[in-house]
Amino acid sequence: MAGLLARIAERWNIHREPGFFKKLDHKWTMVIDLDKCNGCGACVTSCYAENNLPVVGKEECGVSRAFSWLRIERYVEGEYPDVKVKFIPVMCQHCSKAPCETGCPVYATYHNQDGLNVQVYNRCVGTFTCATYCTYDVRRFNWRTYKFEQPLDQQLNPDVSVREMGIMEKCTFCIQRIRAAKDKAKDEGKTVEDGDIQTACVQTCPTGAMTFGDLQDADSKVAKLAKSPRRYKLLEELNTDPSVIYLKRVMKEGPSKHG
Amino acid sequence: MILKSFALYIIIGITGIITFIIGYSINDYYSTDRTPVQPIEFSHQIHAGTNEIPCKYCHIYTERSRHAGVPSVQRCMGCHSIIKTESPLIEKLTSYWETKEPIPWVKVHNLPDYVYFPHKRHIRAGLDCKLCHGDIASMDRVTRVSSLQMGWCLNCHTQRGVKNGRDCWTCHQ
Amino acid sequence: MKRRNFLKIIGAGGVGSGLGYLFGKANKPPTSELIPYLIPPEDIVPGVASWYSSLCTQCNAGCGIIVKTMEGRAKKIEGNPLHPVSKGKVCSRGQASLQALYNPDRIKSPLKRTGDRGKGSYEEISWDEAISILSRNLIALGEKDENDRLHFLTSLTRGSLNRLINDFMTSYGSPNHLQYELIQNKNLLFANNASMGIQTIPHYDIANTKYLLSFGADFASTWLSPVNYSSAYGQMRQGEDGIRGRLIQVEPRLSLTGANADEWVPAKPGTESILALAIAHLIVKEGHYKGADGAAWKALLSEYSPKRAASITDIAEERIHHLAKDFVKTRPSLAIGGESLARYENGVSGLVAVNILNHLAGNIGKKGGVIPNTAEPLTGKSTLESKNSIASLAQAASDSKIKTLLVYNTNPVFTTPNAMKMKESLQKIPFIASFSSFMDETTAMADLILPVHTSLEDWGDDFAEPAVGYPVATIMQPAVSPTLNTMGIGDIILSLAKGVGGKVKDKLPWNGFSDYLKDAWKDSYSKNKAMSASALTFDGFWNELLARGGWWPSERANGKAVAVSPNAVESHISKTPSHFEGNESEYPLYLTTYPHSHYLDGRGANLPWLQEMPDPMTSVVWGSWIEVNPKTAAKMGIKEGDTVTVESPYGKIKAHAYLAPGIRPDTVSMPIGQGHASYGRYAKDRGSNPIEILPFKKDANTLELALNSTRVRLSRTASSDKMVKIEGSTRELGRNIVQTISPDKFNKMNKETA
Amino acid sequence: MDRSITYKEATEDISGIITKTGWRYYAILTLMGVSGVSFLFLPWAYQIYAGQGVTGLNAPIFWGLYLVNFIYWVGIAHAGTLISAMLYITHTPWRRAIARGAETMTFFALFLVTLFIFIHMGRPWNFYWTFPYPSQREIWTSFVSPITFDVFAIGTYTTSSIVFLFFGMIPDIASLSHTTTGWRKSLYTFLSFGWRGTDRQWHLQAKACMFFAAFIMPLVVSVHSVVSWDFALSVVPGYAKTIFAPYFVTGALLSGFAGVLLMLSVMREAYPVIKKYVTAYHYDRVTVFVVVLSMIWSYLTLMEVVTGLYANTSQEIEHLKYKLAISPFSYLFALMIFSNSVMPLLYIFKKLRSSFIGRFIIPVFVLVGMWLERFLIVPNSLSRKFLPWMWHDYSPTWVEVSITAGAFFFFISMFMIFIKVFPIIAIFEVKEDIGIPMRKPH
Amino acid sequence: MDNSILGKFQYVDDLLAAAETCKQSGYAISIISPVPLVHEIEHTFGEGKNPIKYFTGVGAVTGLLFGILFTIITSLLYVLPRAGRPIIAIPPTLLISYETTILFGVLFTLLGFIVLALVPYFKESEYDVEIAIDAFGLRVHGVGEDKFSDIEKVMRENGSSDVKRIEKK
Repeated sequence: MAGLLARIAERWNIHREPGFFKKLDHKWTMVIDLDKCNGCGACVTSCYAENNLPVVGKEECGVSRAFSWLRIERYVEGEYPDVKVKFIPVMCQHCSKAPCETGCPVYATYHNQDGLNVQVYNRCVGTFTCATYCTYDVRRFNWRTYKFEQPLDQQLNPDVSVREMGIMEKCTFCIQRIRAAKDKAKDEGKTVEDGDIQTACVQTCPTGAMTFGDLQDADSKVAKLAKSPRRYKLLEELNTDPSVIYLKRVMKEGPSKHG
Repeated sequence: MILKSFALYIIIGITGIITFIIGYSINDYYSTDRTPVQPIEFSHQIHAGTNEIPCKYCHIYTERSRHAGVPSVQRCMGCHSIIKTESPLIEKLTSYWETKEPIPWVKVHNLPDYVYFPHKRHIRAGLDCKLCHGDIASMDRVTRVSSLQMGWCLNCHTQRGVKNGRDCWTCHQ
Repeated sequence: MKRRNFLKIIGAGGVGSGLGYLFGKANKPPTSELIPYLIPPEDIVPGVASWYSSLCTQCNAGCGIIVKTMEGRAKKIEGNPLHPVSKGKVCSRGQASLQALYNPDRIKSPLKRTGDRGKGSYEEISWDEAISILSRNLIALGEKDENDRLHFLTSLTRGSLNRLINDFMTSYGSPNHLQYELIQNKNLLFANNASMGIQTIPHYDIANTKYLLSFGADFASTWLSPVNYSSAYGQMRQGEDGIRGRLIQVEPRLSLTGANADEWVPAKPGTESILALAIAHLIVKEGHYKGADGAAWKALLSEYSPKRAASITDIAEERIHHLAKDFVKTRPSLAIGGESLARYENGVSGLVAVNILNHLAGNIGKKGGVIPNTAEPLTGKSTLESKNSIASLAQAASDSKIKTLLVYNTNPVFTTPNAMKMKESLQKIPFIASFSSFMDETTAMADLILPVHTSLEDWGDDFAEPAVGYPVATIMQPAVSPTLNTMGIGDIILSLAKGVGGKVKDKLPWNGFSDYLKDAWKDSYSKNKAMSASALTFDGFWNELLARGGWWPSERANGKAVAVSPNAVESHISKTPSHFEGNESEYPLYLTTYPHSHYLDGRGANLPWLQEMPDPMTSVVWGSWIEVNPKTAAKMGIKEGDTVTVESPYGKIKAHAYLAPGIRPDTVSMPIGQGHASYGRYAKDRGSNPIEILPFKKDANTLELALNSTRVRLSRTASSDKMVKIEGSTRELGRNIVQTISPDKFNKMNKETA
Repeated sequence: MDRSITYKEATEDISGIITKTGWRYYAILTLMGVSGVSFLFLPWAYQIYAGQGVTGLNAPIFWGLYLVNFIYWVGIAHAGTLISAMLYITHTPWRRAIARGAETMTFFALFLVTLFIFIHMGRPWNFYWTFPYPSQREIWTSFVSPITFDVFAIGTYTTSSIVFLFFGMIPDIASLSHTTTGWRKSLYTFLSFGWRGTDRQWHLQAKACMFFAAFIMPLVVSVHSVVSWDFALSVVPGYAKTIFAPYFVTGALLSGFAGVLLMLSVMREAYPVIKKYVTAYHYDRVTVFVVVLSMIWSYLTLMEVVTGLYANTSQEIEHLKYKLAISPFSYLFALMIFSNSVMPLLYIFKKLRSSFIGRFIIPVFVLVGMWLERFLIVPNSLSRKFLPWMWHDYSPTWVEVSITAGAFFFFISMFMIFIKVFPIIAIFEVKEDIGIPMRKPH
Repeated sequence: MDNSILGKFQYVDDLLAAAETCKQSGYAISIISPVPLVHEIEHTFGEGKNPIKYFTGVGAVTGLLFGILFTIITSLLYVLPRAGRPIIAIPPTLLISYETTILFGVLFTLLGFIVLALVPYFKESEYDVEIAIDAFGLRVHGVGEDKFSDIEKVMRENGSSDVKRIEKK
């Protein structure tokens, strides 16, 4: 009896832990230097190619159903001739305190021990709650059965599911690449090292604005960049605790007569 | 009396529902073709059982890839251009080879598209093929012995204490 | 229980279970088949990716790529991390070349015209027949001794393919091989040659510069070598040394690069060269130039006083002073002149002015400046030599001087103004054969269509231009086996050579282009010391070449010293701003055009990824637009998304208005690339093509088309077509989404951490 | 209530509603049934086949008309339970004649609520995954999700409402089993479960009823607060409001009462005999509630706007701007205020309470106005979320509009079938209302 | 052998008077009415017993416990953390158990009512058309053959319009 009570107490303590994890296996993090990002959009196309994102066509784009998991937002300040333009790539921020995870009634989205915000396609029933709660509007929904015209379907990445109609999806931090790297490391009897994993967007970014890695690994590139005084997180005041860290754009403040 | 007639309809309704479920389950569990007829009556019993050819001799990608790999026609012909060439089954095989057509084997172990099962990881972890596929060497025609349902996978992952074995992204991505 | 009731229950049970069984059966997924390989390919493991290094041909930068293939199909393109141009990166267009390979609108086999020309009725023929039709045509020309009436029009080709085509044409006896690109760098080559005497495009060392003065060079999206320059841009901004380079963009319409600039100098269209010369004037006047020929420069630049320039360019005088001071004081600094400058009627003089600036500020040959390439390029022929232009080709065609035209990979019908009458000229050519993967507007005029491989299926090589201070060669090897009944362009020419016979066959005895390529490299290997030093045998060298994706020297030599002399440039600098057609009262707005960052000159418009990718500056997808300043629009009563008629003295088109604050109020701007009449389901009938309404204007020196050369007027009109843009609002409303930090703070911060 | 009505008369009147059916009834029922199927179920089938893409939903606006209808019908459902439960506990006499009708509305409204949850799902064929049940997948449901709260709250509410409704009908069904013939007799006999009307049964019935009422009372508050938490638990500007629970509950009651009023008025016109039992007195009482609720609602609406303004964050301000001025549906806000705050005030004039305006016009306005309230909250808030880049508009498509309209037709046809099977006015309670025949004054 | 007499009354006062007389004579009585006479009967005979409350109480407690345990245990069966919240999250547990308390309370009350008030009367069929509409019945149980006329008399005296004898085998 006493043993049982002790076990219950132990369980209770473990599972009352906020966030549950005492220590994550990894804390995958992306650092995006907004001063380097020039808004070219190579990352977006790369994401389309890697993650089997369907092309939805003009009509669907017109009602804001474009499928990009990653988008580049452009903010404009001022009027001619004092125009300032700022770019920011926004994808799923893999929040540690993700609002979307609260919403899902069927555990189709949750947080795993790699610090990732998981979306399980085959569990999703499509209640839209996660997307409504998402403060970054990064979730995308399969409004229809999107077709990949023959033979464009031959390009589809076999490591990523092709999602059926009625399912919510979002950026996965290229989980297939993370898993492949872990798989390879395991074959070689090592652990994953910094730089082994590059998500599709990070890999292709021509200006090198994006970096991906494990924040828990103190020697990793992201850990060093994350210490930059320029760091900030998007909509930090909402306390979602994102895994994407932005580095501030360097830009003159106020109106720029002479720049 | 009136009560009885209503009760009767209710009983009939309930019977209908229950038998519907039973019928569905019968179809699901017993009538599923777990032992499909293959285009060529290939016998694992002869190859793997009697002749003791190791699995990985034909399923060559098992240790290297997600897929175990169904042997190519060339690999079949590698032996059967010499061995037992006059058998009618081998003649069937030879006709495939000569018309340059692949053999349309029927999948016995079929997973949905959203399940990523890497053979490599499981084999490298030292698991025996039999664990999931059963004693293939004694099967004349291959039968699926495991349910291949999620609960079945989870059960093994939990018992063996696979690291992150219950994380959804381990199998679905 | 009564028997009847019992039977009822039994009946219900039977029906229930039967239905359940059937429902279960209907619900079951169909059995799938397991198809084995007949013969397993050696290097393919199902489920495991193999990577091939190759070359990206979506633009002319010559980026090295690696292609991920699985089960024999191309899945993903990434930059070749070893390659000095791409540095492991690749742009949107490069990514999308997968969709060119697997495009549903590719021409699937050789086609012969059956109906009237341009009506699109073709029949499928075999390759043998196709080659024999073409070779019979060439033999017939030869018999009539009209060999020089054969013209070969290609896109910019470098390397072995270019040599092969030249070999073919010379041995056949025709000098008429024309390389034509709408987005050309001939003006730049000419200007560099005229001012500095170098015949290649030098390396602009953006990575190490601290002050980049860009005259309309949109290197973030299209200029010369966007991937290389973007990566350099990243390094310039946040390089290792901790000092942030500055970018100043001079252009009437804020381009993507301009959007990233610290300062935007919206000079009036056509006056940028005057601004450059005014800065040069100040540098000399204030004694920053220490060269011996200072007096000559002073005399040459005397009339470009800032005061006069200010009135012409609409840039305040003190701002010009400021620019000049910063440009000469910040070390190292660099001035570059880009497309929008080169596309004026006096494009060459603008580029010359930029070279003068670099010379006067002492940027040539310095790290972080202009670095001329060290060695001669690996390829023999320079593109500069060609005296022809697309205009002269059109002229020749309309004079009926062309009997047979071969077109490869270029689309002049789409990329030339209506005023040039390209289509009408082509009608006069008796026989046109097109080597193309897609039914573009020019191919639709052809009598014979020979579908070629896309770059992922073909062999080839390329010598990047601009190189990176030293020559870079890239090898293109097939990543997948051909998916359709197509042939490589090199193979077609070689089999054509066989078909034509005679001298041509003797000159080109190879069986396939891969052999030709290998022999060409064998030749280079034996001649080039650095190459022969890198590997013991040619086979070893070749395997290494294929594995690495190309060849480039392992160490860099110093660039040769070049200088700009006042005498050389005197005849090339212009005293007045570039001319725009149409008078100001009738046509109040300048029209500038620019290559769309995804479709380039229109060649990317058939790739669905690129169509769906929002334009970086407007977020418009699946269509084209015209950028109008909100103030101008308000005056004319135009609202965002309205359809307007854009009318120049040479025609009119419809476009949707996009209200962009980043454009001069007296200017409107349109992207090139949409408005295809054919070119597949994704490109056809989307948006409009601004080239149609341009005048037929040429640069005096290079005979290249001037694209920024007309004024237009706008009027509202109705249209059922809607502009589709992705953006909701672009105003941040103080929400601190993109947070900023001032450069001063940044520098202070850097000092503290260092 | 007219005390001169005899018990016999009452019984005959009310069972007459059930048994006497004219051709007009069949005509209207057919019309409504066919409309219900063709406006609700056919478009839904099309939507299941073609996907949610046939709706006007898009990237930031994932919740549209279906969610609006969902909350709306939960709201309509509320008056029934409030009238029967709260007024039962307080022994309010005038509830008796109208409680059954109100409870019936609750029942069918909840049916539609459940339907709308499934309609709004992306993969409705997997709806059962939202219920916690043991399966080989070992996976249950996430209890932190407000949607799971909904499943439990609405599940409980539906069950309790059905129990309460049918439980209250047992004495009437038993009495009907004696006065009817044919299949009705069989059905009623079966459903009366052995009700005899003995003193012990009445005693236990009264006690059980009191317990049910006591249980359902807190549900009235809890269900709609839980529904409001679907929104209030997010951080979306316009959703994340602490005021939402009382706001939604008040709104629900207001719309529910309006629904009851309209239902009674229509019933009275269709079956003039009901006028004997539902009199101006009932209108008088119910409309007082409507006025009070409308005033509370107006206050809360004001607070909703004012707290937003007072917060003075860009998010709140932009949201309000959009809702009140920019949105393509912003003009509806004025209509909403007019319908919900101004129109019910007319009930202050006693003459209007049971006039045609009071019986028909005002309830219709309130019903429309309350629908608008939900419509203005649900999609509009999503149109102005945190990142301005993703600001987009929403406009419903014909599928959504048709399903919305179809729900009303379906509701009416279900109701029409119901009144032909079960007494829409509680017979025994009406009799109680008439007064127990005592020889001497009690 | 239960012989009983059913008398129908027009007025409740009459019925109650007759009932009181019978009850004082030691007979078991039941009053059958088309409307609840709870208040009137209580007035005459005092408050009756209410065994349903036990069902309700048990139901509510069961519901509460079920809600708490079900929520906690199912979240522990497949641990999937969400949004940084603890696996055993208290607010949802409270909310769910609140709902299940009500649900179980209602269902158990219904069960109690069925068991206590409906089931025992399944086989009785003296429910009469008139009583279903506007008459009040008084049934006196266990009346011997000999006492029949006495009871009938009492009823008639108190204003019963119709008295009949019910025999059951």
